[in-house]
Amino acid sequence: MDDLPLIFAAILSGPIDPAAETRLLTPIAPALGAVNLSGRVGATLRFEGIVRRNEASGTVEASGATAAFRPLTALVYQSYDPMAGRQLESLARDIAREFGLLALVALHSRGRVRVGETSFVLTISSAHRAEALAGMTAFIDRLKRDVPIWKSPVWAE
Amino acid sequence: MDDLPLIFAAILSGPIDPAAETRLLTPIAPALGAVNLSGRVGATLRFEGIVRRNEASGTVEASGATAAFRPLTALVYQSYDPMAGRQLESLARDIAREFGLLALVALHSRGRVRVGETSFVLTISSAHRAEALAGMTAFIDRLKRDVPIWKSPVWAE
Amino acid sequence: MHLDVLIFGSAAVVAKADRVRVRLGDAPTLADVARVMAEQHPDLAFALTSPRFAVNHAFANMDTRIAPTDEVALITLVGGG
Amino acid sequence: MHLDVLIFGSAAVVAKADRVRVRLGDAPTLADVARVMAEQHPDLAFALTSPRFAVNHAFANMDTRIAPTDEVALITLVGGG
Repeated sequence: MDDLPLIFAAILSGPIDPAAETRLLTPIAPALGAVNLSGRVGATLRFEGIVRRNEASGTVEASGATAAFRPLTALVYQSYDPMAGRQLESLARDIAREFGLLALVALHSRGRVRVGETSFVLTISSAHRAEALAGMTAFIDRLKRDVPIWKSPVWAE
Repeated sequence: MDDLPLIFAAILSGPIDPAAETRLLTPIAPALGAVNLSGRVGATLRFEGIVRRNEASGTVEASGATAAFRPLTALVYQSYDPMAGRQLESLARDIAREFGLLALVALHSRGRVRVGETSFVLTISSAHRAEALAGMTAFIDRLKRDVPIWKSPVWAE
Repeated sequence: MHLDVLIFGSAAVVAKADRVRVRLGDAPTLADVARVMAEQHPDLAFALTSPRFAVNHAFANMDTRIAPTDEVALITLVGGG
Repeated sequence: MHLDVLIFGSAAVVAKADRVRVRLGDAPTLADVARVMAEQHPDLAFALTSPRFAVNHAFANMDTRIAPTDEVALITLVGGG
């Protein structure tokens, strides 16, 4: 095993469910398994972002104003492709290098994701928990700043 | 669904693998699924602590001195039962209340856990990522202070 | 020259479109694009006070010069995650 | 009275045992237990300078009074996770 961190980043259509994730990650599953069994990994961390019924921050009405709390049924994510995928991968490499991570996998949805479904998954493997937690926080902060993905609400009737 | 957070904490013999986890969590799986599909959860976070080959911090030699870096094949966790389980559950309740979490599940091994195997799993569900990350950090800090579990190394030949 | 600038998020909602056309002088910089775009599309001025642009799918500085064949996108506040 | 104090971790490694017997006066507090234990088992003094005890499986203050039937454990530095 070499010393490069294992990186994978992708934007996929629809929610991130186990079937979609398996399909996407099958090609890297052996490499990821090798990292996690190498004896070097002491911590794995997995974050899932899920659409909430009262999700409202960052969404916009036709007026341009931020929506008040109002139940929704789904969010629609618009991804500026291929820039969004490139930014996601570049962010993954930057964070893995800065925090000394051993593996980082980032998946983000485009299109419609209903309440209770997952739109974002980030998994990190590292020697200790500290760098996994710090890297995860930094990744999500920069994702929300630098990856060209926008969401719009689908309101409940 | 009521407003009490869903809490589960247990200490089990041997490594935490998917089969052991499924067996332990089957009774609460419907309730956990209900929380995660309630529309209130925006973030789930899962931490796994894995035994590293160069794990050495916190282990002790017969001299009482901390071991230098020296490869090991396993850690043996000694749990002071039933205090350890009670402390783990009490910690889970405290953290869930302090950080406003919706669900928290904590599992810890007792006995032998080999390099590459998992000795600790913590999963948190919350409305936003901030409280999940803060609650996770606080939980692990207090686990390492207040839950009577000790580890000893099994050195490689 | 004419340039179609891609817009997203709140800018697209306000303009009810996924791009707007801007009439520019020759060899404009991104700073020129932002200034002229705010003049010609005043409803988008809110998104152009401190804008970020991507040129050909990469973030670009405001002094970047634009050719008519470049793909230019206004990257308003994003909301992934 | 006599009390068997459970020990773990580095204390158990040093003592090569999972408990040590302490001879105490009547109705001792945990502070008494710690002081007498360090006198009678000087190899464990390192773990008794700022000790934490559990009584009947719960952390207890040093002024807690101990009965012969209580289960007392010296909770040295733990290492879970």
